[in-house]
Amino acid sequence: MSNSKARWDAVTGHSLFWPAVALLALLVANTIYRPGFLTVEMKDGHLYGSLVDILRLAAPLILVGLGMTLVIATGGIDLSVGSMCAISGAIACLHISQQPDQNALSGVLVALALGIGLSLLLGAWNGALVSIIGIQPIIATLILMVAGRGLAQLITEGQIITINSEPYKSVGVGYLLTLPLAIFIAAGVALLVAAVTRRTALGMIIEAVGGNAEASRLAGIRSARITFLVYVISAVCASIAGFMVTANVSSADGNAAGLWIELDAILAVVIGGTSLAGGRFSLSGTILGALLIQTLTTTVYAMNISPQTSLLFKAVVVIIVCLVQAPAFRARFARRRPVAPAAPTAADQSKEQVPA
Amino acid sequence: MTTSSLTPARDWWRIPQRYVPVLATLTLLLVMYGIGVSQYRAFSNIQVVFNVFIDNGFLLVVAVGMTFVILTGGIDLSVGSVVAMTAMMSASLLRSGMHPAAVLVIALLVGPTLGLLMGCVIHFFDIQPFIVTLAGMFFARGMCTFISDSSIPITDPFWTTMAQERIGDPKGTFVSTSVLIALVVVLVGAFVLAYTRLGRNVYALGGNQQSALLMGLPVGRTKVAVYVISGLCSAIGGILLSFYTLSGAPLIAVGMELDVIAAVVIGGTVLTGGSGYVFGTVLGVLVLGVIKTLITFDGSLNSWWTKIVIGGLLFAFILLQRLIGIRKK
Amino acid sequence: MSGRQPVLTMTAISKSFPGVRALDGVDFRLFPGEVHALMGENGAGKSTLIKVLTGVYAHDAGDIELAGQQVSFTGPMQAAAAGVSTVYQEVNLCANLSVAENIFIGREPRTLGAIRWGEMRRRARDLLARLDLHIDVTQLLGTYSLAVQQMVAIARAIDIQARVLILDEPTSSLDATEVEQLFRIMRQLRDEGIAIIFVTHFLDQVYGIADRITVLRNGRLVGEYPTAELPQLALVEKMIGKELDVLESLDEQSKRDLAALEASTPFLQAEELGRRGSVAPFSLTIHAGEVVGLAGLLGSGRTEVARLLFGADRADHGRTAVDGKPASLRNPIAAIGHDIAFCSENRRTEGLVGELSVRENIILAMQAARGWLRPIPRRRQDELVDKYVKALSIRPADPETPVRNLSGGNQQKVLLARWLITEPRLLILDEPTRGIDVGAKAEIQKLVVQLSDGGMAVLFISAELEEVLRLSHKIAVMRDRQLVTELANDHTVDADRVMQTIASGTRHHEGPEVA
Amino acid sequence: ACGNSDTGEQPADDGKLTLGFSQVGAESGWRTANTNSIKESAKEAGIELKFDDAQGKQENQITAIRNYIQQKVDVIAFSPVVESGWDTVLKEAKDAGIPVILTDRAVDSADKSLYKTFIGSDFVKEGKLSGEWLVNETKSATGVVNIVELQGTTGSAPANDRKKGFAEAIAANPNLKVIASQTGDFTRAGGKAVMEQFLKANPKIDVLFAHNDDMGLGALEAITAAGKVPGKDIKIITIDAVKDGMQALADGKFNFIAECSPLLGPQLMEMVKKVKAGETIPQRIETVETTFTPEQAKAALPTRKY
Ligand SMILES: Nc1ncnc2c1ncn2[C@@H]1O[C@H](COP(=O)(O)OP(=O)(O)OP(=O)(O)O)[C@@H](O)[C@H]1O
Ligand SMILES: Nc1ncnc2c1ncn2[C@@H]1O[C@H](COP(=O)(O)OP(=O)(O)OP(=O)(O)O)[C@@H](O)[C@H]1O
Ligand SMILES: [Mg+2]
Ligand SMILES: [Mg+2]
Repeated sequence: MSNSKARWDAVTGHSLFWPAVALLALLVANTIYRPGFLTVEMKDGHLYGSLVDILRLAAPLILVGLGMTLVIATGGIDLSVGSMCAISGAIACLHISQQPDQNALSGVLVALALGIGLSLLLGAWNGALVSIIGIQPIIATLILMVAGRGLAQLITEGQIITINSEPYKSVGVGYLLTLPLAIFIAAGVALLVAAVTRRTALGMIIEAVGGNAEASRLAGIRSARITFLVYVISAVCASIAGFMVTANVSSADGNAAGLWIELDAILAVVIGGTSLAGGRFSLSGTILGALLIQTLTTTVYAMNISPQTSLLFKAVVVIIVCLVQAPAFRARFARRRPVAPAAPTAADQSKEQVPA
Repeated sequence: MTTSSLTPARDWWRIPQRYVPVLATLTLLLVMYGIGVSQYRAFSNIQVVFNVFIDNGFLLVVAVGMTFVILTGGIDLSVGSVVAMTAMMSASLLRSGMHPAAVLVIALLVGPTLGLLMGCVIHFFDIQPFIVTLAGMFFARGMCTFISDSSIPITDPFWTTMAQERIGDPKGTFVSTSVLIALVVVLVGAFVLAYTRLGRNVYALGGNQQSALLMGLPVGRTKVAVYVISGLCSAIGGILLSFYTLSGAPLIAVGMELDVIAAVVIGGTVLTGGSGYVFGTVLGVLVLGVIKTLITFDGSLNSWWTKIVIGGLLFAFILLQRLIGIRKK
Repeated sequence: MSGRQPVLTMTAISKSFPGVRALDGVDFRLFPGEVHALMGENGAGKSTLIKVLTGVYAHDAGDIELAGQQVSFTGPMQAAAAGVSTVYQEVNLCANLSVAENIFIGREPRTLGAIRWGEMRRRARDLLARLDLHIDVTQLLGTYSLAVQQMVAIARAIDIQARVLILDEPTSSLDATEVEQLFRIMRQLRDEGIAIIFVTHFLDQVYGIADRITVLRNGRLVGEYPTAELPQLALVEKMIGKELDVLESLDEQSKRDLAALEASTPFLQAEELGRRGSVAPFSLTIHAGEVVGLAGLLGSGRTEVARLLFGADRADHGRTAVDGKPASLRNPIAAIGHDIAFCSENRRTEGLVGELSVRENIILAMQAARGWLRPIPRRRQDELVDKYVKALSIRPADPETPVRNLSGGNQQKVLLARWLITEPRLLILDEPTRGIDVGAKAEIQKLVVQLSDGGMAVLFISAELEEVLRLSHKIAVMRDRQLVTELANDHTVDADRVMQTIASGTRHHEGPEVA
Repeated sequence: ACGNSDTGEQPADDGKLTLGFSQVGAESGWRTANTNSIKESAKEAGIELKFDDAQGKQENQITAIRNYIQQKVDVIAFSPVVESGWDTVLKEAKDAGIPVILTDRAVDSADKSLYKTFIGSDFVKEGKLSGEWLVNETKSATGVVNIVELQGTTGSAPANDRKKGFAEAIAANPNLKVIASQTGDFTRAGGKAVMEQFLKANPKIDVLFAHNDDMGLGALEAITAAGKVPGKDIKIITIDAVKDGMQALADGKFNFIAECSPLLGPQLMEMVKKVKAGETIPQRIETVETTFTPEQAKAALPTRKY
């Protein structure tokens, strides 16, 4: 009895439990509104349905979120990811649009390489501003957030570059084994990032730098290099996301591509349980967070919530998710129920933040 | 050998280290203004400076509130939306024929109330301010479109006088009432931070929250208070904006929170909290204003170059500020 | 005394943290006009008991009665209002505020709500003068050393009109003179009828000032004794729960032949190394297998010497050589590359990463040296960590607890373990025994001897002169940020002689501003 | 600081007309075409142009107008970000004796003397034209015609007006029913994402009305992916007539576009000169605009400028 309660506590105490519950709740709400929401059917050899859409549309957000997670873990933040998406998408589409044969794989590969190359450069720029010059991350990346949109529009000359390239398009809407290719790309990058951080010591070192930069320096960690690195990783993730976003509609819109994705990404990271103060990070949490946010957006469309109230709806869901996730909130709530007198009180919980 | 040579470095001109960022900003601002004057003849007109204040009065007010929040190590993303919501509400209440005094009172209450709610959630449930205020931002923006999805003009005579009153020589140099209100808010903000317990608690909280708690400071109250203050400043900012535009529009002040945060940080306040001054924030707002003015005076940039140049100027500014700061260290 | 009413009674206090029972039915009584020492090993629950009392933690069970009234504070603010003034373990002040403000924040002198800065500064200066500390109170607290910060914290606490004054290890970073100042004031306050709870690991201090002693062990009350009735040895036994032999055996420690050591090529040579504004150029050689002690008063610049040798601060003067070959120690990485390790005195801000687990904190330096691409295999991590958790008896022994949840002393051990696993050739220990209980302290001292016997060079900094004397082959004496002399630690040297060397020169308490 | 110091000279001395123009932003291809048209025609007309991009913010536009007043330009023109809130600054311009011309979007000032004229299109009319075409098209239809609507950015004037005009027009036929209406933010990605869900939620969609071409183009992809034939299974009506949209129309994927022409430049310059010369001009000048069916699109496409 008490054993099962302990297990229950362990499960509900897990940082991913409540976001997962929220995600399920949204899906259930959708299903109630429209029973067909969950159906996935076969169409032209692909799976087709809202769930697949959510996964496909969440892919760029997951990518950006992964990079953002690492940046946030070092105690930084990267506001420029949205512009980065736009830039890499724009340069790739520009290159493809100049090809005589837009369907040639070589041209597309060069385009992708161009986009990633440029993002490496821009990521290095961000990294240098933060780690070498020592500018506060939010301002350092704000520069590129503003100027980057300009850069993207400079590349597209303010127009929407429409392309007609099957290979490129497949990055956004292609299918592999009946599932959207974008999902595989996002999953691949996620696995790669997870491997690089968790199979090596990078993850721990990032957490150390984010947790206490001075202590890390005195332990012999090259914190500046690590900080630099995470901004580069973030930029690359954003650029891949940029390919997806532009491939999704086969056109590069320097203005709209990736607009406000930075806020969604940060939201995803935080919902996933990574603290904005830096330190411990959770990649799986971020992925879950991204799925939750995309589901929320899709829900607005699927339930046809009027545009006038959709933001209110979003605000309410976000706050509810954050509340149930917060241990302090649950503790307060738990105290209301007369059952477990032994459960620590809310005041108790919040006070435990103070170390010895 | 005297011990003085070994004491923590103090420069011969004796500027305490903590004022250096602000002074660096001030110097650079003056340099930037000088460049403007040397490049564009009309720039030297004093009205240009007044216009910077007129056009950024509401930004200034909101930035003062944000300074409080950032000093505690928090952040308030909801300000832009709260400004818009306040303007929207005032406009719609005025349209419905409510007395302007009543409208003012209501408008000034809503922002702080939202701030209070957000502050309580942040404090009691220990949720990160970024997220809570992001939700607040969605909420307030949602309220805007909920109130009306198109802009509402204000024709109320009180509002109109406040908007169009020119203080000074109406034909020559003048400022608007908003500028005066903004300056009052700045002074009050600076006073509260420097001379009241609340203000000092704000610094303590930003320095080290655990210590502040152990020192017996009212951590929770202070934390909630800064969001209320920020909400109040946003509300005042919203009213100033409604004076400024004589309307409420659902999409106004989008992205303003970033401008405000940038202004505060450029003014030398550290985002992790604990150090910074309202005066710095004023400078930060002026920097942004002068950049904007420089670009319109130039008038030859196309849309995307405008953004790139804004980014570039911001970069140059921050870089120089940083370099001066390091040298003086 | 028993005839009087206790000002504070805590009965059957229990407090659990996830996985740890920090307090288990502890009773505690405090009478007015007494200094009551709260003793126990690291992690015994002393700080927790204090935090329960002041409402930082809510207790799971038990009652607290203050002056006959049942109380349950929701936080230090309430506690202070009720007359309980506390200096918590580790300095808990705001580095970004001025010294004066740190003393008065929350109770600033005001007129019509506006703070009177001038008056506040004046009062702060006066107050610190009582502690014989003459510093510029307008400077930010963070620009001062830990010791000064500790004094400021004490000043803050004693200025509050309190019934109960709690001092949790206030003396751990103070030197003898400072401690004497503090004791003088404590006696004065006691005579005014204030009840004082005093936590320390220095037994001498306990016997120097405490009237009564309460001993905790593993979160449980062992007993409450009048100091006079509890001999030192009995106290130690009560604290650690077994008989103590290590302490004595150390004194037998043979002083090795210094001449032989000195004849070999030095491991590290520093010539005219210095840094403007922090320490005057000094020369120092350290040989393999040698323990060099750094003695000096608070603020004499010992920490600065250590930081320069480790590259934590960059020297702007002089040269360094390792194994006789010039080597630049411009940053920690370079120093670590030359097998130098540094345990900072400031473990919370410069040592540990609070959020990370004990295991991760221990392997951090080793991992950093290998680079992130070559992770230490998990099995090897566990072996290493287990070994040192056992060797240093780190408690709780679960390597996966976040280090921030450990008691102060155990955190120090984690930091030590971090550097020991890197098997350095020179280990710089800045106050390694600060905040460590008697048993563990002896263990660490033994360890230092072992390590140096094994050929490791050690630079040992401690505020406790006995410790320095006991362990070092050579003692470098610092005064006013200058290395004034080096003494070979032979039988001619004793505490008095070192003290004299330190003191032969006026003692300055210069703050950043010329007084 | 920003180079081009020559433009800093006080205008009006060289006898050349100076026009200060504040653009909304560069939020769409349409807007860029609009900007280009103004720049080119200013050059052709020999008018010196001071251009400012307000990046979608009314505050920036007001700042720009104030600065134009300081610089004593001859004429100020701008495309207001929102309709209301211009009285104060326009009054300042009037006091300084600088005439103001509005382009593309109107303002709702009660005092019409604050500006000389308005050049631009009528968003309500665009919506209406779209709706009227649909009413005409479905005259013979029996049974309900299900319409889905992709709105522009919530709260923006074009979105509000087009929605209004369309709703007014289709009220003529009770069979026409808007079953879902959602914002796609004027972007292709938005249009696509929303349309995907529309398609899943509503088994029978007959008509799509998108507030601009871009959303329509995005929706097109969603429709194709759902295995339906755009233009046939689902009729598509959009507004703007940018090149990609016209192409889709010519290809038969769209069925109808109401033009919203960005080429205001020549008209604007003409008015600037007239205003300066003191001629009286009409309070409202509508841009020459038309509507396109697939056939018309095919014919017009080769000569489209944008
Ligand atoms: N916030 C916390 N979360 C979890 N465990 C804690 C926390 N604070 C203290 N503990 C645990 O409670 C026990 C008692 O710690 P406490 O700090 O009271 O020891 P102490 O007697 O003060 O030791 P020291 O002499 O080292 O300061 C330790 O095992 C410690 O790990
Ligand atoms: N008594 C004091 N008066 C004024 N300033 C002091 C005093 N003690 C230390 N300081 C400050 O501390 C710094 C030097 O202290 P440092 O930590 O180097 O000394 P230390 O010998 O290592 O002392 P500790 O015993 O604290 O380790 C200087 O920056 C100085 O400003
Ligand atoms: Mg303790
Ligand atoms: Mg020291």
